[in-house]
Amino acid sequence: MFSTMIRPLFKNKKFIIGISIFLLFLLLGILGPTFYKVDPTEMTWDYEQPPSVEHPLGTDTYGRDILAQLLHGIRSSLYIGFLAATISLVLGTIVGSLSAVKRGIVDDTLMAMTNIVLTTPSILIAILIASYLRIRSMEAVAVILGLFQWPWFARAIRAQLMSVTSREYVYLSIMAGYSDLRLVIEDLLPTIATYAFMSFVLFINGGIMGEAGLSLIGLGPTRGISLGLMLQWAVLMEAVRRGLWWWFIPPGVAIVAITASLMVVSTTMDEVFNPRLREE
Amino acid sequence: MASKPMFRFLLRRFIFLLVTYIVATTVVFILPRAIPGNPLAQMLSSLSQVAQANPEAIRAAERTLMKEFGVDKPVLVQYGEFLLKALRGDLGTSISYYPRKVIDLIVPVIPWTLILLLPATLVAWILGNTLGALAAYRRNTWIDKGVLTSSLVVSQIPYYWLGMIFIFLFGVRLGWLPVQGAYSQGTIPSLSWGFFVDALKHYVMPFASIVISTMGGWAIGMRVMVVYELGSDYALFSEYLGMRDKRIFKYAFRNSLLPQITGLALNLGTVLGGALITEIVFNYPGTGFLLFKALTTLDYPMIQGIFVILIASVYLANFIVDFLYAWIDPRIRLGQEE
Amino acid sequence: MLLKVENAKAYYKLEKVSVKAVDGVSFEIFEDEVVGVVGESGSGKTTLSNLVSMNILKPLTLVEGKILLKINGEFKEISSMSREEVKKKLWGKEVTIVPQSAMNALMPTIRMAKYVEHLAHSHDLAEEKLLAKAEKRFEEVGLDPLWLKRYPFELSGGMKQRAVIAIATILNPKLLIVDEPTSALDVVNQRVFLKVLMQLKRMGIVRSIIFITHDIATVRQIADRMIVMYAGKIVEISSMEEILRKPLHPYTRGLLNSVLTPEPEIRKRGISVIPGAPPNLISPPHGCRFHPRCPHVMDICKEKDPPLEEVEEGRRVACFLYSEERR
Amino acid sequence: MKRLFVFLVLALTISLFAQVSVPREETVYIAGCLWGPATTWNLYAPQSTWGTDQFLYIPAFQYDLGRDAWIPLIAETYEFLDDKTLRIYIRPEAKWSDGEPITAEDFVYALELSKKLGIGPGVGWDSYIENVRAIASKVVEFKARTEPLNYFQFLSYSLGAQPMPKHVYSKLEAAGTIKDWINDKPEEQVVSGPYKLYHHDPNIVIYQRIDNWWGKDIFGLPRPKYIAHVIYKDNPSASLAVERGDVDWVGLFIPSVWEMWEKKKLPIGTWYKEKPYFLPDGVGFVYLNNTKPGLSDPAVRKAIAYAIPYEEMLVKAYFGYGSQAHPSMVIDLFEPNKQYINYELAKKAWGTSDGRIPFDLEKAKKILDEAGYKPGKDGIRVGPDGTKLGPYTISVPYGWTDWMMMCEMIAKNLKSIGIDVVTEFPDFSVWADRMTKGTFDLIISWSVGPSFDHPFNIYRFVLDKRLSAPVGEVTWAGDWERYDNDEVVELLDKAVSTLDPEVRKNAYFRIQEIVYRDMPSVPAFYTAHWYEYSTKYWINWPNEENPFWFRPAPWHADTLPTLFSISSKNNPQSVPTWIETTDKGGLGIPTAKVFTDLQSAGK
Repeated sequence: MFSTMIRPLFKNKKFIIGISIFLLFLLLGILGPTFYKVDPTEMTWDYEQPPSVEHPLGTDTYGRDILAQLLHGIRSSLYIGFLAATISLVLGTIVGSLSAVKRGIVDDTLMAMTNIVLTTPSILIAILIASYLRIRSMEAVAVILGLFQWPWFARAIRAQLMSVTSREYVYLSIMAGYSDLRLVIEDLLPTIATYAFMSFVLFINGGIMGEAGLSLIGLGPTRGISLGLMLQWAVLMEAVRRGLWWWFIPPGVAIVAITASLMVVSTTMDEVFNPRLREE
Repeated sequence: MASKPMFRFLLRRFIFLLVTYIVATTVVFILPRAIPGNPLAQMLSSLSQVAQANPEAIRAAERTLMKEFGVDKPVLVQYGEFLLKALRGDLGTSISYYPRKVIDLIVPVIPWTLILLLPATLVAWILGNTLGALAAYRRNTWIDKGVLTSSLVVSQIPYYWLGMIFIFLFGVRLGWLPVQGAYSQGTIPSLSWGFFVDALKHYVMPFASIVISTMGGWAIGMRVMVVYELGSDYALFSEYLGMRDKRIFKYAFRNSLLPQITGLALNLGTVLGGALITEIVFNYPGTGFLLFKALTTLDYPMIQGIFVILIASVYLANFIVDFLYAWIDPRIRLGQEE
Repeated sequence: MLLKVENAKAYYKLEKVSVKAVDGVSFEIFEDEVVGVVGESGSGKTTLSNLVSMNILKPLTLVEGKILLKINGEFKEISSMSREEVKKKLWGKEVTIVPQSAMNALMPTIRMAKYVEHLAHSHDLAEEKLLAKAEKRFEEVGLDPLWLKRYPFELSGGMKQRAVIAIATILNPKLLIVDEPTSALDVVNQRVFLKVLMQLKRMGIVRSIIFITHDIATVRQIADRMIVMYAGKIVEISSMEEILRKPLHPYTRGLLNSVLTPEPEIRKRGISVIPGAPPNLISPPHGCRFHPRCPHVMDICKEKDPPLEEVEEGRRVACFLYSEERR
Repeated sequence: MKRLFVFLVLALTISLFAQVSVPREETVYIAGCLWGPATTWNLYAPQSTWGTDQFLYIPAFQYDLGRDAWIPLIAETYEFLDDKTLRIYIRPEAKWSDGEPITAEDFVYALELSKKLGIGPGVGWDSYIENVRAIASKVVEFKARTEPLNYFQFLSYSLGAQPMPKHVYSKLEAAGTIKDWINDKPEEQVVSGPYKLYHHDPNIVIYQRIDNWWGKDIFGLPRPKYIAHVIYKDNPSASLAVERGDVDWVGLFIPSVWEMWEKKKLPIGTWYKEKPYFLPDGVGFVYLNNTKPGLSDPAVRKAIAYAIPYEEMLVKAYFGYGSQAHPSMVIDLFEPNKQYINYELAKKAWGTSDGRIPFDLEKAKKILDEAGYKPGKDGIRVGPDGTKLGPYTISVPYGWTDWMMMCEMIAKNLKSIGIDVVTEFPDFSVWADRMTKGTFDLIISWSVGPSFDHPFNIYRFVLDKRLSAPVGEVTWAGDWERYDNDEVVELLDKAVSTLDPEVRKNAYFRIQEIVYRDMPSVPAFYTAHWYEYSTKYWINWPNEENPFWFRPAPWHADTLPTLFSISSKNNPQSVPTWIETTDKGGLGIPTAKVFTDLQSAGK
């Protein structure tokens, strides 16, 4: 079954381009710092140098190598993205499936909660929480971002499960006396795996973009290097005014490349798996 | 025009939004108090940094301020007082801009945020939906592919980064457009053509960066939606009945628009957040900047005030959208929500 | 005769392979009759309906064959019409398809009267005339004409079904194709729907109907003739009484046996009483396509494709059991 | 939606209608002093809007740091009755902007009100002044406290006293609304200075010159008709405005400021054309918490002092905007301060020709070795009593980029000599909490700067245990590292209660000996007095070559004379003579003369 799902994907040109770009950046993030062994915090005497042989992407105000920062930044941003996405996915799945299986009061409460979070301007609340945290680790930032992305996923999961639970084999499972949990895990979740995967991809985007946004207004991680923090440093040191393009362009390009490639992956998956959108 | 079910629907939405609002503002109220931190630190530090400040002066100010802002009452009582006052339009006194009233500080900046946010959001929504629908209409043509691919990429460009690039290109390098503020400094707002042109010049880049980076998302959504609708049973049936393509497309467009309207409402919070950051990037005199300052100085009353107003406006917009939605969609107007 | 299909082949042309959904079928529909098309899912019956209505969209391609329809008294080769032409000249007026889920076939967010008006525009007819006709049609299907002023969602399931039929026939198409119209309805509404359909026919509003279903139980209540499809081919064409009395093709037999069994559990299992599964239509079995599952399989069946031959008056079967060649 | 929008646009434009713009040539645009909406133009508030203290309410005497002199503004002259009593004679011309004369009552009232409210101009005066009295309508008398006796504070509070209009405030006081009073109505503002508020909104605060200011016959008028502070959101946007010539007078940290004229050829300048570009404004310290194990050992603290890469740190992280501080803590870049430094002692103590602490890791290691700190397996040194040197944190608030970078460099070097230090950059309030409660390990922070009573102010701020509080209790006043030495306290009191310059100097020299011995915290660098100007519209700015005023930054409280000296590009005018000291035909009375007068009055 898996091969029948995967094969058509690899026939899709857009998917191949998308996934290649993403994998490239993933590799850059994972392996880049290992191969390009320049310390991103090392302050050298050639500061604010445009790209050169020695510093392929130039240096910042403190003489730190931009390429090294970029590689570490990609790593952290992906880490934050993945972590935030995992949190959102887990929360969404729990809320959505509990809601669908338990129904009744549990459903009502959870859905009310979901709607509240959905309607609340989450970015504002995230900004608020971030500003009250005194020391923000990468993980803390990921958690804050993860806390607000799940509602629509939970709703979708619930809707999917609701429709699935009315199918026959679920009745059979219920008659077989399975517990609710087993019911969910064995029978229902596989049917929404694709959907979850696509949402996961979008959550990663949310995490990466969210981190960048928080960082830019000074509410990002208080330690380490991320793409958002690079942008913030560039802003603080007035790279835009002073025309240090090699400083503020690469992190933005990396963000767009990662998130856009994931978007492409997700959209093409949608097109391939969703019969109505299939180009046939 | 309004029917009973519509009223019921709106009432339900109103109650929901009200409850949500209370929850949100409670969070806004509780959060700063749950995490310790001294809001006076910033003020005292600036006093301490002024070379002339004598230890005696600092000590005296420290004592006075502690008393002034001292929060010695239980949180619940404070909360109650806060709510009662807020209902009367009194959001308290700012700490970092003491003794100015929070409301007096917020009111002058809100129009700027709205003037940037509302048109940008609407234009992005309209443009995005038009493009998306066009792409769906011309499905699998180069138009479709172009719209889809560019939307996918463009929708992933962070507003603020786009703003930075704009500033760099059009402001710093080419010098075509002013890079910050809402109008040239020294020209004080007036109802003149000159001021309008000046303000427009300042408006272009922040406006464009919001429109461009939000448009793509709408286009993608609209395209998918219209394609979906075009493949749905009523579209097929209409086709079989010999209905003209344009008409069927209109149907699909109409029906796709409804979820997009809801999407707009749900997105307002996000767009608002983005607009706030854009304001900071462009030095635009809106709420974003005030919030930014309040956050960095832990000005609790100010933070609360801004959030109470911003969240309320998001919900108000939500409600307006609900109203519109109910009005447009007969299923709600006539009481058939599910 | 209203419609004539001659050796039509319609394939889903994919990148490298073709799915031979309809592979050389010939039949005709007469005026004033209801023809049921039955077969398992994937037997090509929906493709057949698309073919007949010329609803041919990529990757479906008409590879070979002709389709002739009597328009204004003379036969026209509709298979050579462009899609634009088809839409303009054929659909609505000559042929109308009621799609599978008729429940959702009406534009949900406008009133039905408005929809009728739009329809009038599309066909360059006068609004009032068509509206009047719609009102009449509503009455004829047993709906209060006032309902026209309503939105579709205000109607109950059965009412919606009737409204769809009423609107589908508003332009007096000569041929109505209904595709699995009853699958979404409960038993009571199924009955009502069939009754309405019959009534429309009796009143002469629709003359010919192609009724596509996998459910023989419904089709037998309404159809005059029956076309049985298997793996993209017609295996048997016959009048209803004859086929019920004495199914000739082993597949038809299997189908009837399974369906006529009263116990619902077994009925649900479908044609599993016929061993094996339907073939892959990309590379269908050589010879008779049913031979791997056929209880009466012979050597010749594996080599040659049995032609659809008239074995009795008005009765055609594609099986070597009844073929000259076998004898 | 559309209609709503139109309505909003209309509402906005109408609400802002009926305002005029200010002519560019007559306006000095300013940036870098105000980063948010205006607060209040009432000095009885913790933070008044920039300009209030600078241009609206002026003092009796203006202190001139460069010449170490006092320029009589509202006051005409002073007189010492004895060595504890000072009388100030108010200029007969001095008037409030509403025409009421400025009287002794206004002085007395202003100070008493500050005392009563615990906030306001001259708050804290009662610690050094016994009482203030109005002797006649134009004569104020200040009597010094004898316990403690602090001549510097006494003079600074009384000569620098700012009168407030009693006829305005007494009404407010009666209504109990002083603290809430915004004073934002230009037509109702009653000020003593040459400017008053003209317009303010969230983008800008504009002051307008009072053309019939009472002092115009004595001082002339300040040259700009308007001074407009544009409120930028952050440094980058303000710097951008500087670069584009939108602002003329700035107090701003600008990265690589020299690029502006060296690379981009813009008409922009700072005090110095070369490094360090800016005047010093204070001393940046690496505070070492004297209560933490390990850091409580003077040997460790001294080793740390040797292991700070002063030069590299200042160039890389600070753009060379400051130089290494003198270990005596005295800011020796101002001539009058040099007399208080014992250079011989410093040379001997640190072994360098300029007496500054060298960056010498070997020496640092040697000190630690000698004190018995041996490197452990992990390279971290452990003392004879088992005290491990680490892990410590060195922290500054997140976002203070220059200091963050300094921390990184210090941490790296300290690690290399076996002291385990990691950087930590928490939110400002956390950092401030640690600093004021004494729970930090190492931090970089500010101290006080050049002033009339320098170096007393800095010694007291850093070393006076009376300003401290037990660990865990907040103190903003000083001694954050919790240094505890009674001898220093005695010496400090001696320095300010004597009128004999020799006694004072010797007290400071003794403190320097103690500081070199104990190294309570490391005076690391001089922080910069951020000041940039553009000559696009206005010329004659004070700088190294034209050093007529030493507190030239717009944000500084003593900056008023700058506005009397700059001139429009179209109409060049010279620096007024009154700014000079009396011996050069000006009005400024040298502090030395003040002290001589005080001394002779005591005899």
